[in-house]
Amino acid sequence: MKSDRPRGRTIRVDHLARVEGEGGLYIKVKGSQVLEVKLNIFEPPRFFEAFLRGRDFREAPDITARICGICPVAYQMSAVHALENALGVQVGGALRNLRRLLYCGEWIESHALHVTLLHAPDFLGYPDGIRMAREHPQAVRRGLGLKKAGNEIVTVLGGREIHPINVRVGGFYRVPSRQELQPLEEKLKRARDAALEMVRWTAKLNFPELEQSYEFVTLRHPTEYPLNEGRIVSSSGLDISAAEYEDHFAEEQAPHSNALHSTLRGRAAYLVGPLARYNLNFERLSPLAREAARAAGLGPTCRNPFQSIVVRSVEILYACDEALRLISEYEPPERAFVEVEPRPSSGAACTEAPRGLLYHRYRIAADGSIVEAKIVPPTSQNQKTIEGDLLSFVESHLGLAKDELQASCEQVVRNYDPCISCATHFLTLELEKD
Amino acid sequence: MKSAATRPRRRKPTLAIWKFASCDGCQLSLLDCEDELLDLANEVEIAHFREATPVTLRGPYDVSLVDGSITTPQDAERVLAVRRVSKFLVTLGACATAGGIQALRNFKDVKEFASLVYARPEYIQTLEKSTAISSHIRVDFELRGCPVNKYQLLEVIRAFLHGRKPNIPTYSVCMECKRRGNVCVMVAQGIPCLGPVTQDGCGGALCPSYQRGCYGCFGPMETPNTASLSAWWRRLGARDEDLVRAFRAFNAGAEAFRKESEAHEK
Amino acid sequence: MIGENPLIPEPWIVRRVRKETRDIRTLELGPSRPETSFLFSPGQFNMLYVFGVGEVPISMSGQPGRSRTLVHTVRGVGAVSCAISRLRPGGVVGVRGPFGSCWPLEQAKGQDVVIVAGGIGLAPLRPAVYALLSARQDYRRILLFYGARTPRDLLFAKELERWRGRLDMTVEVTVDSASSAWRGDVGVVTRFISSSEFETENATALLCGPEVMMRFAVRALQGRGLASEKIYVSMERNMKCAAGFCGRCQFGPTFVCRDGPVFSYAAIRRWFETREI
Amino acid sequence: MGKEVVQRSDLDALFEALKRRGYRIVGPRVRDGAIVYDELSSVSDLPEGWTDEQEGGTYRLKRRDDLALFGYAVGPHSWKKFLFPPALRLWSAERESGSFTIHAACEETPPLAFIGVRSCEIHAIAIQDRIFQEGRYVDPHYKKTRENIFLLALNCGQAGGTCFCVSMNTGPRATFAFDLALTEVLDGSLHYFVVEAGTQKGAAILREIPHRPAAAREEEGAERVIASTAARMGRTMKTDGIKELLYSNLEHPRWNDVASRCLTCGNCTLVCPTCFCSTVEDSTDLKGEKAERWRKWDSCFTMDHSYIHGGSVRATSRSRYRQWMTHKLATWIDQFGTSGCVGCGRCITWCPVAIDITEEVRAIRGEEGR
Ligand SMILES: Cc1cc2nc3c(=O)[nH]c(=O)nc-3n(C[C@H](O)[C@H](O)[C@H](O)COP(=O)(O)OP(=O)(O)OC[C@H]3O[C@@H](n4cnc5c(N)ncnc54)[C@H](O)[C@@H]3O)c2cc1C
Ligand code: SF4
Ligand code: SF4
Ligand code: SF4
Repeated sequence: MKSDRPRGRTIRVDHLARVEGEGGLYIKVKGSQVLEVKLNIFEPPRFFEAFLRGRDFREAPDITARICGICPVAYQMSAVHALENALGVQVGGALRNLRRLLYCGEWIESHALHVTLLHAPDFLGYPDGIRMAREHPQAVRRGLGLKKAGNEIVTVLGGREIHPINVRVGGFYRVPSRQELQPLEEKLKRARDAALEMVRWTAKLNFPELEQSYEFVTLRHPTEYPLNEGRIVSSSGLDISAAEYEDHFAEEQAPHSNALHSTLRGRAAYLVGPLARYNLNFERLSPLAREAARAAGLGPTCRNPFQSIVVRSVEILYACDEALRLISEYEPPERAFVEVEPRPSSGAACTEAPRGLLYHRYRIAADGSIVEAKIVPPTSQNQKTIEGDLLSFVESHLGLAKDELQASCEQVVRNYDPCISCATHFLTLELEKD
Repeated sequence: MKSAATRPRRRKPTLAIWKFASCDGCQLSLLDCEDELLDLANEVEIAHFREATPVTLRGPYDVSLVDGSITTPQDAERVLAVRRVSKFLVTLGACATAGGIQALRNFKDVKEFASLVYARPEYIQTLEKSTAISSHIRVDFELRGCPVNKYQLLEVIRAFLHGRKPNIPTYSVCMECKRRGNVCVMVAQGIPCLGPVTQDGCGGALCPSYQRGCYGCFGPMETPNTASLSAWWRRLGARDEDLVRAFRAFNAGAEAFRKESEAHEK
Repeated sequence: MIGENPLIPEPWIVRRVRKETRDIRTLELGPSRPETSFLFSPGQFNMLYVFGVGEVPISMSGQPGRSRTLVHTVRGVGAVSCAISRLRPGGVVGVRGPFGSCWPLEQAKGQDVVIVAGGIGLAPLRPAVYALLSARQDYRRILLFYGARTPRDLLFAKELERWRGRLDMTVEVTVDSASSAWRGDVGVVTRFISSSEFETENATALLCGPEVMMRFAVRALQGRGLASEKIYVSMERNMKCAAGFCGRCQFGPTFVCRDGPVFSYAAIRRWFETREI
Repeated sequence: MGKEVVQRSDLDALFEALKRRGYRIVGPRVRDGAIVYDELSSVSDLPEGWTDEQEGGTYRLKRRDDLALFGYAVGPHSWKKFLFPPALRLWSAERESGSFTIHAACEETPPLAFIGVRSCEIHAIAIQDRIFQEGRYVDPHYKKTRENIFLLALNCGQAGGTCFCVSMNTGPRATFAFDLALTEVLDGSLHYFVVEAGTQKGAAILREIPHRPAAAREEEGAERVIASTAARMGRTMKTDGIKELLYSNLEHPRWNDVASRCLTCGNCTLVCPTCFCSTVEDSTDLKGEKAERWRKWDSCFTMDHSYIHGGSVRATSRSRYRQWMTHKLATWIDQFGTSGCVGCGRCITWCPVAIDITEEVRAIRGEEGR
């Protein structure tokens, strides 16, 4: 399945590699003008929102996890928060912290995978992480080690790294003892050192020039770097709760894609993910992570998408730091979960998936069955922005040789760590209203 | 099992990974083998693995790992091509072996469902049913799980490399639950559990180990007596709709589970 | 040869490999250690281990009494048996044994001996034939009835030919199906039982082959009036340890690894005649 | 030596004495809604004031209205998990210049003190002794662990809802193979143990802790406890002629009936203290330089158990249940000179669908009811 020979100035990548899921890329240039940029998603649709209807609300965390094998925890977290909001349940204290810890694990795992095996090879000129390992064994082993540390958190808390089984509406099925968490401590200390090195290492990569003026959208919490909670804020002054999300964001189906695009009503494309989080929450990072970011030459704002690799490394460092804090403060709660009783209600929530804002909304009936579900994953929110980036990148790099331009375009896409599996959960409910 | 060991070990065996409709989790399991990944890359030539590399070596491939179910006409074509270039073909996970969670569509009136869902259905092609790889092509080995257990995945690869029968049991989850010394959640707490009819393999009766009932993500065990288990679930308070949901989840398309779910549908 | 720990195999070295049929090989093994000495009785078996692949029960098929030579004949049907078949001279195989009961060659002295074998079942019987022939004067008639699927599947074809040439032994061979080039018998092996001459009051029968074949053979022998006590069958059951620990080879009240594989039919009749035991 | 009395408050001294001798103490404790056997660091780990209610397919932990330490019947675990572990590496091997070398696994297990072994369980251990160390071959791992056990028996003070040791002649009084045997007596404000030493080893431990000869009244108290347990068996099974009964009923229609209920999940076999079936798994590393063999608990309910090339011999669940029950109660007698069932009731309680061996026997006998 090789790329077709492009005619004239057409860049076409039939199958993007080193992204999660199946997607392609199509760019049409005439003279010095870019006519068309399409991020083509042909990962088959899987209709999650459709078949969530009629399922019991308690099944939502397990079912939605299956939207994405790369960030299942994010889906579980958004699902339980949305449902708890619907049912008026507060989950605080140690249970809340355990959820945060679990999420840290997924961030570390997912970011380390992207930085090491998917993104770094672009900068160093290798087709993939495994070939890169031949000449950069240390960097790859370090990345894999970090990934493993993240996975171990998820495994201890969730039972397994992919589609953990221990998350339920109201808390967990079983909470760990202190002794169970203890072995993680040593590993995370080592991981934290590795993350520091990773920040330094990524900072030394060569970054193409590209300063973009995005509208960044992220969660923001009064005291914490955002994971599970916060208001939705943007660099242009948006400040809303998750319940208001659909008043401000709209989705459209693009003809070339099996995913829906999300847009901010009345405004241009926007960006979610590490860059957005970092830029709007810099001061909430742990001192160690802030310092490492500064030392890596990142200011409190970073607008070059290529540098997202450094920002991801900083977030790994933060997540290790935060996980260590959470473990050291952990006291097992009396009960593993808060009792949740169904009633007719609806609720929404956003959490910060590794790739950015993940929105869930549910309406449930008296017997606990789901009447309506809506899910907006990060990649469908970023799709427009990715296309925008490609447009400006290609415009300013038309002088590049064709192969090089194509490779760079792919890299532009990978800057976002787009998760195409997520993007194709496919949305149904908006359409129904039409 | 035909294996790498049947021929002289001059060339490294080639490994290709293919993706159809899925969450990607099963092939990600390969990248989750952090300790073994680089060693594995020394023992086999990773010849096609889009999620990790754009490099594709020419087929035919000694081993193909196939993740995902068939849901579009294009994929139904593509999977035939995959079979043609694969000597030994292993399906990974519930999607590939039973149609996955997306097989829930198989129980709806699909035409109505489709027009309900799409604003512009002309852009999207999808088949009426999400089907297992084995309903399209011959499959040499099926690895269960939603997702697969990475240790089982490694075991299949190792077994293939050394001409061994993989140690992948087909008996119940209860076997491993008891070996681990778990207290049965169904007997001691009355929590409905699918363990007795579900195939072991998740790495130690995970759900019961975490104080919840098994929800069947490894699909039916070798001789599942679902009717008897359903009768007991009823005594524990399960209703028909609970039984339908329980059997109609990640392995909804697996024959034994499908039939049992249908038996409780009003 | 079994040492203190009956579960630990000892490496033996493949000396010679002989292709018997398209899926059957005979391996001659020699010990890797100078002190090893191995004695067995016809009918017994070893557990053979191929490094990293697994371990399976395989009967001795060679001449008894050669303490530093082991002969096994293996049909490749699955992972382990195929791995054994693929071994070449110089290859190494782990051996535990000998295990199990043996053919009643002592009790059969002074009697006619009727041997009925099907397929690979001739292998465990060959040591018995060797022993009978080397003490030929202790026995009366010796009859060997052998059936295979096709002429190409005939095991030990040359040896069969040689035995057939002997005046002091009756050898009848048949196949299930054959092309017109085959000049021998076609049909089930059991019909030789009714058509051959032996003294039913004073005969011992030794049977080894697929269970269905043995079932019919037993019926035919009983039809000729042979007492159940005089009929011996060699049974197969799944087997992991051969030491009576793993429980898998249970056959009714017996363990095939310990009480068998060779049983007097009288002792197991109830179980043999019931399905799925 | 006559019977002695040890006060409840002096039980700590017993634990201390065992620890001084290097024993790792294992015994009953509460975990996940049941009483399991696990490591104990002190007497306070015992399930003080707990009891259980057991029925077919049901087990519930309940509070007692006293502070008995052993006021419950047997739980899901049995001592076999220590003597015959659920998974054990038998050996490992390495390729070496064309050949390979095999290293027997010799994981050192520290000597174990079993606390609170019931009479039926002593019988079960004795049965497994026959399998693993009294036959033609000896399982070295079993033997090594077994010979270093300190066995503290407990004469049952409470019969479980599924117990039938009286029918099987295996309890409730411990009669052999123990180092020390206790009977727990709660009598108003008194809480003491009547202790009997069965070996020199037991007597020596007893000497290290506060004790005094039992008064006649105290001995009688203990006798009453045992007698009352014996009178309260939750189940019964008629065993006369049972071997012939099952041998002559291999085609009884009841096997079809039980097959419609049996899940072939294997729980009954794994909780049974005498079931000993195992499988082995041969494994290799990626390079194929190292190999291992592991032994794992198996069950006659799996298809693999009876697999021979071409298919499983016992393909139907009918034949698998028949194999199990016929083995337990009949063929075992021919194999080992004893029944394979000690009447502990675990297979009844822990069968997820409450299949009851005593009821199945009655059905085969053509009898009704419990
Ligand atoms: C006492 C005895 C003597 C035997 N003698 C010979 C002989 O001389 N020559 C010969 O070719 N074969 C003999 N067999 C049969 C031989 O053991 C099987 O063909 C072999 O175990 C198949 O293993 P596999 O891994 O190749 O096949 P698979 O079909 O892949 O079997 C998988 C596993 O099942 C078990 N198994 C499968 N079939 C049998 C079987 N028939 N008996 C016991 N376990 C089985 C083994 O543990 C095996 O590893 C004998 C069997 C027994 C019990
Ligand atoms: S908890 Fe579930 S898997 Fe475990 S033994 Fe009970 S029924 Fe079986
Ligand atoms: S068969 Fe049942 S009652 Fe008898 S010893 Fe085993 S588990 Fe206990
Ligand atoms: S009798 Fe009960 S525990 Fe045993 S296999 Fe059948 S269902 Fe499982």
